[in-house]
Amino acid sequence: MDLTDSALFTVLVAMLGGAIRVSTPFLFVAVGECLTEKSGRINLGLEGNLVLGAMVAYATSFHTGEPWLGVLAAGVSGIFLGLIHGTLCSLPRVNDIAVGIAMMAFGTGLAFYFGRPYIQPPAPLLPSIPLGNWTGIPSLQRALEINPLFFVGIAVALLMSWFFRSTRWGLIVRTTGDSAPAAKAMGVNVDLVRILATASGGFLAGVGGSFLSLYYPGSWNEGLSSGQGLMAVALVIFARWDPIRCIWAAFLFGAAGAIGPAFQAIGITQGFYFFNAAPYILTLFILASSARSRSSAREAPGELSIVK
Amino acid sequence: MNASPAPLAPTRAPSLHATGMRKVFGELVALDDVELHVRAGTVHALLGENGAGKSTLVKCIMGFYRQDAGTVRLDGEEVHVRSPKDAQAAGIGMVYQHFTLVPSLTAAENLVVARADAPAIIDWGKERAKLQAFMARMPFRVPLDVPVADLSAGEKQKLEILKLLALDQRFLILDEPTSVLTPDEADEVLGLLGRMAHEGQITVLMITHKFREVSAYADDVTVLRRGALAGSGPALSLGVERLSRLMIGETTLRARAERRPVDGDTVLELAGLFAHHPDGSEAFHGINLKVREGEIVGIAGVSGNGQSALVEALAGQRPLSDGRIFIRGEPFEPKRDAYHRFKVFGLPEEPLKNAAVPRMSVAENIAFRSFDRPPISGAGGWMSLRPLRQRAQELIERYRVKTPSPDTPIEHLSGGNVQRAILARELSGDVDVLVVANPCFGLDFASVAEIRAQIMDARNRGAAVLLVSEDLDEILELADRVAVMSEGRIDYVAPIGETDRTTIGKHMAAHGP
Amino acid sequence: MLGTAPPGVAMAKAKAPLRLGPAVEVVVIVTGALLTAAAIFSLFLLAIGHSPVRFFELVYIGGFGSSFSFQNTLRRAAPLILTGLAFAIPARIGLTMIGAEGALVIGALAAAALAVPIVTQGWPVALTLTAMALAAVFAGGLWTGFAGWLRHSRGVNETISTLLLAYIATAVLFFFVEGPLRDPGSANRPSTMPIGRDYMIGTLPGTNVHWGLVAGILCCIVLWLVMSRTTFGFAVRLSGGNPRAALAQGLPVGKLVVLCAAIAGGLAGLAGFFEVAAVHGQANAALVAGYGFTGILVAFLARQNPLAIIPVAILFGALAASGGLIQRRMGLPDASVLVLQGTIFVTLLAAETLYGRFKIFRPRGDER
Amino acid sequence: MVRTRFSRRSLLQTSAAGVAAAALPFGRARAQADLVIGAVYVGSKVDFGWNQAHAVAMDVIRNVPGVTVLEEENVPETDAVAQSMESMIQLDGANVILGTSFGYFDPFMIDLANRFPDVQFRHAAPLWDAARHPANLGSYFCYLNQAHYVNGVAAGLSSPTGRIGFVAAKPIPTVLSNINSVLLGARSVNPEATVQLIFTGDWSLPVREAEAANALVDAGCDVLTCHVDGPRVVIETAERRGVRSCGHNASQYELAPNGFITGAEYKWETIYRLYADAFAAGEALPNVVVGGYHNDMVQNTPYGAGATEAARQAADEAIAALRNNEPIYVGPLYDNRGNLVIDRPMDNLDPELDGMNFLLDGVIGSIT
Repeated sequence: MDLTDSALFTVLVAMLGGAIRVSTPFLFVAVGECLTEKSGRINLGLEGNLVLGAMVAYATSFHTGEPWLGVLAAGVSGIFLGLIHGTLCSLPRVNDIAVGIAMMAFGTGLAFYFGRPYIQPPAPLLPSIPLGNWTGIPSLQRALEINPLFFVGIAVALLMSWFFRSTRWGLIVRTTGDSAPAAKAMGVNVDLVRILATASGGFLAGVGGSFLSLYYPGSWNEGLSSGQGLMAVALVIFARWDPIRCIWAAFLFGAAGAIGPAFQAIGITQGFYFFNAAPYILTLFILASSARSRSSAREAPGELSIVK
Repeated sequence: MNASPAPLAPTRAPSLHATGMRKVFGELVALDDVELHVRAGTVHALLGENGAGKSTLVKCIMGFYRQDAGTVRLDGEEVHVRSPKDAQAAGIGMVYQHFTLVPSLTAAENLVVARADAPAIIDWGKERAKLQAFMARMPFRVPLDVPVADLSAGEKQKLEILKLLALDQRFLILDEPTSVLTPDEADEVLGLLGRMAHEGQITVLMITHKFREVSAYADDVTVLRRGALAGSGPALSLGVERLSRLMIGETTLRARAERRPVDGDTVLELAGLFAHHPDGSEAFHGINLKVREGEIVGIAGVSGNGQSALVEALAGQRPLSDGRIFIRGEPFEPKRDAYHRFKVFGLPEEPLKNAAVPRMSVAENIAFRSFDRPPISGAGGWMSLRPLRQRAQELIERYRVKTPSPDTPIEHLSGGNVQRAILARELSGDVDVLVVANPCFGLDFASVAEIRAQIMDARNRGAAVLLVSEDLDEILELADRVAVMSEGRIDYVAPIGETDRTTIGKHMAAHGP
Repeated sequence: MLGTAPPGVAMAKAKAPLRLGPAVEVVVIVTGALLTAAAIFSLFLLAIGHSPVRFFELVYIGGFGSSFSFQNTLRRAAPLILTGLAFAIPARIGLTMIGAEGALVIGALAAAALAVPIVTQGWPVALTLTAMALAAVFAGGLWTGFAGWLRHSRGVNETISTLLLAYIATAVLFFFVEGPLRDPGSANRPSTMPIGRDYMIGTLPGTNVHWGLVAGILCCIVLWLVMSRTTFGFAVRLSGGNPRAALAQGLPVGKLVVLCAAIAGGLAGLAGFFEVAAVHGQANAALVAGYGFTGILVAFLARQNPLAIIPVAILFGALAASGGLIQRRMGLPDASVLVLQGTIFVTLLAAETLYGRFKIFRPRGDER
Repeated sequence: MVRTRFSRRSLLQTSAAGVAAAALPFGRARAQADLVIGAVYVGSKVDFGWNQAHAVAMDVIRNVPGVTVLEEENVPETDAVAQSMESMIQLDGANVILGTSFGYFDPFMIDLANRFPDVQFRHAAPLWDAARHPANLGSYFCYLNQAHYVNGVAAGLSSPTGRIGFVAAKPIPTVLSNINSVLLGARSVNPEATVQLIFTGDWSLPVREAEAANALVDAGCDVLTCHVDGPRVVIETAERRGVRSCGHNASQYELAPNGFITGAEYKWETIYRLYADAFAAGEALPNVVVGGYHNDMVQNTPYGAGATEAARQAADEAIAALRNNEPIYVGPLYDNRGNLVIDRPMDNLDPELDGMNFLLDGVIGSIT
C-alpha cells in the first residue's frame, strides 16, 4: 500500500497519535483550570498539582498494585493543593497569581521529596484499549491504542460544558466568575464556590498528572512534566474559557508536539529545535491572529484578575 | 428566635412595617429609630438625599446588614432576614441601581439561576416553555436568548423586575428605577407596576430623589434625612415644597450663578463623528454639533444610546472611525498636548472610575493635569513634590475637599469629595472646552447644587460646555441648547426656551424599541 | 472636624499622614509570617524525623553565618534582583508578564553573539562590555516589548504570550549555540566563543561578588526614583491604576504599556548580560536556570516595590545558599528546601491579608 | 555575635581554612588527616541515570575508613556550582572536589582551582590540559562508547531488520560518539545495519522521549537505545511496543523482561576507589584518569531475553577485543554527508575523538 509508506502519512499518523497520547494531561489540567477560572479565580499552580498527582499516582499504584486507585489518589492530592490555594485566596488582598506560583514550588517540592523511592521500581500501569484493529495498518493501530483516561478527559470536558449550561451549580459558578456582586445578591457564598471550584480543578489536574506517570510516558521522575501544567493553564486563555475548545486546544498542542520527533523520523532533521518548539510558536501565532475577535473579550469571566 | 426565619412567601401583596430601625457603623449613626410603614398593594416612595440612610434601611430589610435595633414585620408577622436568600424566601425582592444581572448569562439563564428552587439539572425545553408562558402574562418582555451584556439599559431594568416577579416576590424594592429609562419607559414600567399593586398582586417600595416620580406614581411617601425619619404620609397630601423641605432640611444652598447671554463664536465643533463598539457594531453615527463660547449644550438621552461612547471618543478612550473634531477651527485630537493647548477639560461620570486613580493620593490625583508641566516637572521629567503638594493644598481648601490629608488615597474619600477634587483639577484654570457627563450621578443634594454652580461658572467665564446627562432635569436646569441622542444619532437640537420635557422625551424614544 | 462633617464624609475619614505605623506593620507582619512558615515547616521536619533546630541553624550558617556565606547569599541574589524588577515594573502598569526568562536568555545570547566579532577585533574592554550590555538590554527589550505590542495592538494576553515566548527563546538559544554561533572548541557543552578572561567583569574589590549585584541594586534605586519621582513613573502609575482615567488625560497608554514591557525585557536582558559577562563568559544552555520565574515570586513578595526587591532577593539567595549545606549536613534531599521555599512563599503571600487589620498600626483617630 | 565576626573578618576575608575553622564542627586537624570528598551532581541522586551512577559509586567509597563523603544534588551549571563547591571547602573542609557535570569545568572549576590551590579538583570529562589548567585540577572519564559499541554488536545480531533507533538529547561529542559506536558495532556484524536518530533537544523531556521512541518504532526500527538523562522511558516504551532495547548509564535489565539485549554502564567506582587509595597512601591524585574496558571503567549489563545466542557470543568477543585495546574507529570512515572523517585506525582513547562532530555514514539524522 503506497499511502502508508508516504512520509506525509507517517507524519499525520504520528500527529494523530501524538494528539491522543500527549494531549490527555493538557486536557485534564486545562478543563480543571477552566472550571477554576470560570468561578473567577486563576490558579497558576496547577503544575504543582500535575507533578504531585503524577508522583502520588505512581506511588499508590506501586504500593497497592491498583493503578486506578493511583488515579484517584492523584486527584485527592490535587484537591489538597487546590483547597490550600482556594482558601488562601479567599482572604482579602491575597493575590491568586502569586499564591499559584508559590503553590507550584510547594507542590513540586512535596512531590520530589516524597517521590524519591519511586523513581526506579516499576509499578502497574493503566491499560489501553486497542481501537484501531479494524484499520489493518499497524501504525494506525498503534496510534489508536487509547487509554481510557483520554475518553474520560473528553467526557469531563463535554460534561463540564453541559454543567455550565444546564445545571444550577454551573450557572452559579459562571455567575460567581462573572459578577461577584450579583452572586452575593443571590445569596451565593462566593468564596465557597471559588474554593470548591479550585479544589475540583485541582482534582482534575492531579488526575492529569496520573496519566503521565501511569500511562504515558509511564514512570515517575523529577523531569516528568517539563512545564506542561503551566502551559495547560495558558491554554485555557487560548481556549477562551470553553471546555469544548479546551479539547481542541489540547489536541492541537499534542499534535504540534509530535511534529518534532515525527519529522526527524522521516528524515527531515535540520532545525529540529524549531520543530520541537512548534507547539509554542503555533499557539502564539494563532493567538496573535485571532485575539481581537468579537468574542474573546466577552468570554473572559469578568472577575478574573488576569484579564482585567 | 420565636419568629420563623423564612416564612412562606405570601401569595398576595404583603404589607411591611419596620419600626425602631437603628444601624451604627463605627462612629456613624446611619439609621436612628426609623419607622417605615408600607401598606399592602401600594406604591410607596422612600425619599431622601444621598447619605440620608435610604439604602442602609433597605439593606437591613434585605438582609445585607443586621440592624442594631428594630423589627421588621411582613403582614404583621416579625421576620428575621439574615441574608438576601432569606429575603427572597420571604418574598422580598430588590432591583438595584447597579444591575445584579450576570452579563455573560442570557436573560433566560439569569431568570433561572436567580431562583432558589432552580432544579439541580435544568431541562431547558421545559424551562423555556415555562418562561415564555410567564412572559406572556407580564406587561413587558425582553428577548430570552441574548446575553445580558447585549441588552439595553432599559431592557436590563425590565429584566431585573421580571426576575423578581418570576420569583414570585410580592414585595418589590426598586432603587432609583427610572434613572436608565426614557420618560415613556418610566411611565410604562411604573404605571404597570402601579396597576399590579392596586390589583393587590404586589407591593412596591421605590427609592428615589425625584419629586416628579413621587407625585406621579407613589401612593405614600416616607422621607429620611441624615439617618432619621423626617416625615411620611400620603403623596397627595405632601406638596413638592413640603417634600423638599423635609428632604434637605433648612440647609441654605449656594446661589445659582447668573446666566450671561450667549453671544460668542463657535469653539467646539463635532463634524460627522462615527465610532464603533469593540464587537463591530456602531456606537454612534454622523454626529454633528457646534458649541459656542459661553454656551452649555446638553445632550439628553436614555443611557445606552451612544452618549457614553461619544464622551469616551472626546476623552480619547475610544477611537473615532470617521469624522473630525475642531476647536476654534483647528483640528483636535484627544492627545495630552492638544488638551493643554486648547484648554480642554472634562468631568466624566463616576469620577472614581473614570477620572481618578483610587490608590493614588488626593494630591497626586489633583496633579493629573499639571504633573508634566512646570513648576512640578523639571528637567528630564524630574518631579518636584513641593509645588505638587502646595498646589493640592491650595485647591483642597478652595474647593472644600474634605480629606484627612493630601496624601490620603483618594479611594478613602466620599463620592462628593472625590468629585470636588476632580472639579478642582479640571476647573481651576482657564477652561475653553468642558465635556461633562452625568456629573451628579449618586451625589448628595448639597454637592449636586455646588457642582452645577461650578459648571455654570465655567460657562459664564466663557467655556464651551458639552453636558451629557441622563437626568433631564439637570439638562433643563443648565443647558442653553439641548440635543437629543437616540440610537447613536442626534436628530433633534433646540434652544432650551423653545422646547419642553414632552418634546424631548418623544425624541429620546424616537428610535426606541 | 468629625462632628461637623456630613455622614458620608465621616465614613471616609481614613489614614492620617503619619507613616510610622505602616512601616512597623510591615516588619511585624513579615516577621510573623516567617515565624509561622518556620513553625509549619518544623512540623514537616519532625514528621520526617529531623531536628528543626538543627535545620534552621544550618539555614543561618549557610546563608549569613560567615563572610563567605553572606557573599554566597549575595551572589545568588544578584540575578534575582533584576528579574524581580522585570516583573515588578510592568506590573505597575497592570501587566502580568511571566516570561522574563525568555528575555534573559535572548539578552545573554545577543551579548555573547556581539562579543564574538568585537573581541576578536580587540576592542577595548570597557567599550566591549558597554556594547554587550546595550545589545543585551536592547534584545531583551525587543523580545518582551513584542509581547507588549501584541497586547496593545492585537489584544493578546501578555501572560500567555510571554510564557510562550520564554519557551521559544530557549529554542532560539539552543539553535544558535549548537548551530551558527557554536564555538567548535566547546565540545560537549555547545557554547558561543568565550569572551575571554580579560573581558569578563570582575568582582567587587576584596569580595567574591560580581558587579551584577551592584547593577541590580542601582537599577532598584533608579527605578524606584523613576517610578515615584518622574513624570514617566507618574504616568505609568496613573495608567496602571486606571487606564480609562489615563486615556482621558491624553496619556499614550498603549505606548506606555509597550514601553514598560520593553523595560522589563531590558532588565531581564541586563541580567542575561551579567550571566555572560560575569559568570559564564559565553552563552550556552546553562543560561536557562529559572531566574526569570523565581523573579516573579521575588516581585510579589516585595509587593512590586523596587526597593523591597533587594531584601527579598537576599532572602531567596540565603535559602538557596543554605540548601547545599542542609543536603550535606542533614542528608536531606534538595527537595526539602523546595518545600521550605514553598511554605515560606505561601505563608508570606497569605499574610498580605493581615495588612490594615490591626488597629495598633493605624494612625491615631482612624477607628475604622 | 554576627556583627563582631563581620567587623573583624569583614567581607574581605575569604580565606578557606580560616572561616571553616571558625565556623564549624569539622576541625582543621581532622580535615588534614582525612579525605573529605565533595561530590556535586547536576540532577537528582536518584535519577536512574547519570547522576545515580556517580552517587552509587560514591556510596561504595563512603565506607572506606578515613573517607568522608559530602554530596549535593540538583546543582545547575551556573554560578550555583561555584558556590556549592566553595561552600564545601569553606564550611565543611572538603579537600577533594568532584564535579560530575560537563558544564561545571569552565569557568567554575578552573576559577576555584586557581583560588584554592590546596584543594584537589577533579572533573568527569576529558577536558584537563596540563598546559592551560591549574595543576590541582584534573579529569576523569569512562569511555562509555566502548560499551555502546558492544550494544551495537549485540543489537546488530538481535535485530531482524538491522534498523536501530537512537533517542538522543543533544548533538554533543559524547553523544555522537555513542551513536557512531553503536553504528560501528552493528555494522561489524551486519554491514547493512543503520541507526536512525531523533534528538529531543534536552536532557530530560520524558514525554518527548516517549514520542521519539514511538516515532522510531513506527519508522520501522526494531531495537531502541538512547542517550538521555533517564533512559527508563525509552526502554519501557520499546518493551511496550514489542521491540528490543539496549540500555544506557545504569542497568535497565529489569525494565524490559522480553526485549532487553544489554546496556552500557559506567564503573565510576573504579576511579573513586583509585582516588581514595592514592590519598590513603599519601600519594598525589593523578590529574587524568580515563579508561574503558581495558582498565575496568565501563561494563555491559548482563544479557537479557532480547539478546540472541549469536549476539551474546559476538558481544563477548567484542568485549574481549576492547579489553585488548582493539580500536573501534578504523579508517577510512565517511560521515553521512560523504566526507572522509577518519582516515586511520584511532586509539580508543585518542583525544581527537573527544571533539567528534559528525555522524557516520549509516546514521540517519543530522546534528543541526
